[in-house]
Amino acid sequence: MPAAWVAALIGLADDHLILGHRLSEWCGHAPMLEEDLAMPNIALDLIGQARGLYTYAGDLEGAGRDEDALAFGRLERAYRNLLICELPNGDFAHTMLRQFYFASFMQLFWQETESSTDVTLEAIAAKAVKEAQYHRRHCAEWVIRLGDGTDESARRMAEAVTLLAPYTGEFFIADPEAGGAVEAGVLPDTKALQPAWQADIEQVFAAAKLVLPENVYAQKGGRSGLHTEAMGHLLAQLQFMQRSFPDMTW
Amino acid sequence: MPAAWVAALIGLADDHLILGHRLSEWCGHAPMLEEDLAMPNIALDLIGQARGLYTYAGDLEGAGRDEDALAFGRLERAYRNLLICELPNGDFAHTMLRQFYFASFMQLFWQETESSTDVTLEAIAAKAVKEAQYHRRHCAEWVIRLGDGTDESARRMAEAVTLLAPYTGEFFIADPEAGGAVEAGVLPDTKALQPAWQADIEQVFAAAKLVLPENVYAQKGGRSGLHTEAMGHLLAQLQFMQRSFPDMTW
Amino acid sequence: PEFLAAFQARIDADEKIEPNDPMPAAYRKTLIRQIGQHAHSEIVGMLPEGNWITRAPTLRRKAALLAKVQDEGGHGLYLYSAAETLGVSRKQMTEELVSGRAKYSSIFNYPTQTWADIGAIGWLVDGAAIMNQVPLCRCSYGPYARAMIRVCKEESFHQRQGYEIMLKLAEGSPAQKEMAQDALNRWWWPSLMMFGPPDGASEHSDQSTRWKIKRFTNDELRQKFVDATVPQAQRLGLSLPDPALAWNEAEGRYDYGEIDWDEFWAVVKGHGPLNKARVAARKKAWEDGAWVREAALAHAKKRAARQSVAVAAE
Amino acid sequence: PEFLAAFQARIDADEKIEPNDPMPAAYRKTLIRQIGQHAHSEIVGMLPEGNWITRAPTLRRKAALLAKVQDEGGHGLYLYSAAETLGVSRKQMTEELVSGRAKYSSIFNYPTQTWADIGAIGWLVDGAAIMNQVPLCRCSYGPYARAMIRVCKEESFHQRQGYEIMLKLAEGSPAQKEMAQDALNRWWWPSLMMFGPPDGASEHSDQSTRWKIKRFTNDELRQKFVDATVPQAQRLGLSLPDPALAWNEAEGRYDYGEIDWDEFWAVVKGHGPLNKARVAARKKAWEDGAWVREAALAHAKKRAARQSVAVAAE
Repeated sequence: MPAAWVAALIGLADDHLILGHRLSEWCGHAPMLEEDLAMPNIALDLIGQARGLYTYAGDLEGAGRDEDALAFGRLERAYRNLLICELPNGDFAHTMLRQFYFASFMQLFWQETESSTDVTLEAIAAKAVKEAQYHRRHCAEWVIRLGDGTDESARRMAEAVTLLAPYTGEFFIADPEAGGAVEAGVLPDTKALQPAWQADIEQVFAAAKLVLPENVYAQKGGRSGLHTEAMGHLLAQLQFMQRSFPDMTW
Repeated sequence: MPAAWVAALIGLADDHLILGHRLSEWCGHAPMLEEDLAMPNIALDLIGQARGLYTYAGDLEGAGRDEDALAFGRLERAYRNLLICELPNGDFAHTMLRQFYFASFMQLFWQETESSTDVTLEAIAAKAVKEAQYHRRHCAEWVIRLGDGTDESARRMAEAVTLLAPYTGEFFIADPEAGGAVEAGVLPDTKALQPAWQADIEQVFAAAKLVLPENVYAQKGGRSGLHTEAMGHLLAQLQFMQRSFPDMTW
Repeated sequence: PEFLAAFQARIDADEKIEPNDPMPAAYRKTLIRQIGQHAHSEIVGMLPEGNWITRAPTLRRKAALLAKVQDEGGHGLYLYSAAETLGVSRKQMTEELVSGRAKYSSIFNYPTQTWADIGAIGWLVDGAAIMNQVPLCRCSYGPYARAMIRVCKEESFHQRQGYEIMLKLAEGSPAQKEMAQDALNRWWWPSLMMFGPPDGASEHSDQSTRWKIKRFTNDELRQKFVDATVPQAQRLGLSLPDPALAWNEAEGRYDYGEIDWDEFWAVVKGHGPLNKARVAARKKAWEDGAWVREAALAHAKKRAARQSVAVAAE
Repeated sequence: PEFLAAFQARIDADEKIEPNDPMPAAYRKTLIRQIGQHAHSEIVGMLPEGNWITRAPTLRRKAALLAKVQDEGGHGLYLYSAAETLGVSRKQMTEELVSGRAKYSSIFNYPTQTWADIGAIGWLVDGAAIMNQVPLCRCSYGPYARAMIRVCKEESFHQRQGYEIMLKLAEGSPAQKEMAQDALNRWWWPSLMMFGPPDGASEHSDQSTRWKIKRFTNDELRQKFVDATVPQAQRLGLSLPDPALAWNEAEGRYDYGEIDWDEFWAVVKGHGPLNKARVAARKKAWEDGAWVREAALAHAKKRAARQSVAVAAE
């Protein structure tokens, strides 16, 4: 895999790190003990995936940056994650819907990547696809439960849909840094995943009695390092130790 | 003033920086526009006082640390502020009560310091005492308004009293780093300020129809750098730029 | 019609209209809308800069930023007061804002990502605001004109402060210079959009001009801003993100490239990066503060009642 | 009395008591209290370490910490289940915790101030917990004993992980070594307090010992812990904050200084640095999550109703 696509891998890794970080903020504060186990579990998978991707990106880049240099050592404008990953957690409905949107997308993404022409990515995908399937199922169940639960849970789920829908369009915008990687069969064409993703959302929303949002204006910018104001505060936490104690071993 | 008392000045400066920082978090989020002006105004005074104290401490220390090196360049365990200053803002009742407690104390503190044998501190006190008077009056009015307002505001004020009372005892514990400075007439004996402070609180609580807390167990540790868990998160924000871009001019 | 002519004659004679003066309903309505939007812009404008108060790099910068954001709140207060003289309450205006119905300057829907954004906002956004507001100091409506005089004085202080932040960055380390350039790249075009749609597409303008509420067209003001700002950028050693930018010797002004009006309209319609977040933040402050405002009112009533009892007993 | 004797005979014969076995009310009550406190300790124990998940210094450490805190939640779950076999519901126990009535291990009322605290907690707090818990693997109550076997296995993994964090710090830069020493200074005495009041002052012990719920006294366990931990500290090159600490050749154990029992009782009574914050955090999670639990229940009912309709229609 050519080093030209390193930035695309970093973007993918950033998605997983940043969303895993957000999810980990729930740890010890979940609505029930089972979710105090499930959410860190998902976060762990995401961080594991991020580690594999950063390490591979660092190797390809050949500039001596390891997973931690990439995860902790960049400025905000150099993080390339999709905006949906960095949004504050909101309530549990919001967190579960975001995770469902993302997992549904990643399940399709990793399925395609399982037949990548790049053997390392193929291997990462083979493990990640199973994890994404579990995440998708777990979160879809919550979307259904909350969408078709009480009046309050349905209202909160509907609010989450309104708030999050604008951030799903970015899944399907081709990463400019992945130019050529798609044609080379290394990374999937995310645009092509949209119909299957849409069908998955529709099916779950139908079971959840949720109304599909229409005429949504897609927010974008994450892949160009254009983040929301939440990102800087997240990074102040994430990078705290590495910034306060540079160049040490932990 | 001997350099031995530098740490005591730094502790005093930390009180003002950290409380000013907390107060500044309200900026743009106050319950009414008048308070969106008043709270930053108080925060500005506190940060101004911190600057004067840090600069003087740095001069006395003679190690080349300026106000910014002291404000931004230490690890959490080296910050010496009273715990009450770092507590999260809570609601408006909580913020106003904390500020009233602190301003009432500092008004007395600066009044005494106006006759310090140290001319620099005398000058700082002459300005600060007027500011503290204004802060005390502004916040006392809010304590009264909310304590004797609606049922909800009275309930919130009473909750704030319960939460904050344990943190007021630390005002009157002698700073071990100020040993000798009190005897030398440089800094006031905070223990001696307690009766006047208590009388002020009682008078305002009476007008606010608030019940004075009894048998309060005093929390302490700030002056030894033993902080609450809120402090690390505050510092991650406060120090973000200096940690991310060390040794630069802004 | 006679009244309208008389009113126009007063305007033409450069008389100031005052709150109790008779005025056409449309004049009142136009002013309420414009002053309200202006006030909302000051209030929403506290948020992007407020985002950096807790992370300012030095104590001096932290204090200056705090003071600046506070000034913006102050401007909001004068402007709401000016609008109140026209018969609309601050509460009504605030409710319009937090419901998402009221407009405010679209620029505040962009995020502040780095410290350099604080410099860029002061320099460019306050700079553009001054271009818009200086003519308003001579606006026909007295209270608005007087508020603007005070506001403009403070804004120009803010603009110098912003420029000075940029200057320090531009003179600083490569990382700082890059931060400054990046901020300029991101804020330049939105700043040009602050003057509103091109003259052909702008509503309200003609009548507002006759009433001396507006004294220059959007494009005229935009051109003044470009002409003033380009040399400032050059002094900073930063480049403007517009390949079409060039000095036009014949016209004695800078030519500049095509503005992305699609982006402009998208943000106006609520699709900017942070429109929802801005309104949500103001809504939260307003709703979370309701109990405080109610308590203040209840306390004032109790106190008044006690005083009247005390007076009656004398 | 006959029943009590028979019960004691079963205990003496090292038979395990199982949920449906007859048991004295006091035995049940003691176990409910102890298992409940133990479960609460696991749950509250997620908070101090959870405080560093978002700030862990490397991805490897972040993942390990996340996994550790998750394990603690898992322990809470087994333990609540074990308590439920005695007829008390998780909901009841949680309500006791969030109301502030239930006890949990006092050590979790101290703050985690630096990254080294994560190492110190793993090494010392989990180490002390293991000392307490290993004997519980042979506890007379079957479900508790079995839960403990699983818990102990994971705890000893956590303890090694904590020690390894300390080792890396102790081998690291001066700043890291200082951080490690400072954490040890702050956590040492509270760790010794984890074994509870000195034997003279401890309630419940005698009966618990007869029932084989407790197999060693507080002071015996504390001594074991000191003896195991002092050499570990030496290997780290760190010093223990106790000038009285010395090897007692005659007794073959370490003598240690006087524990500050005033501090111990103050924290037990709710005056530790973070008692109120810990209970408030759990209360907030519980109350904020109420709508989720209600929705899950409502959905399950709807689904069951739909299924029975479907079945009826067949």
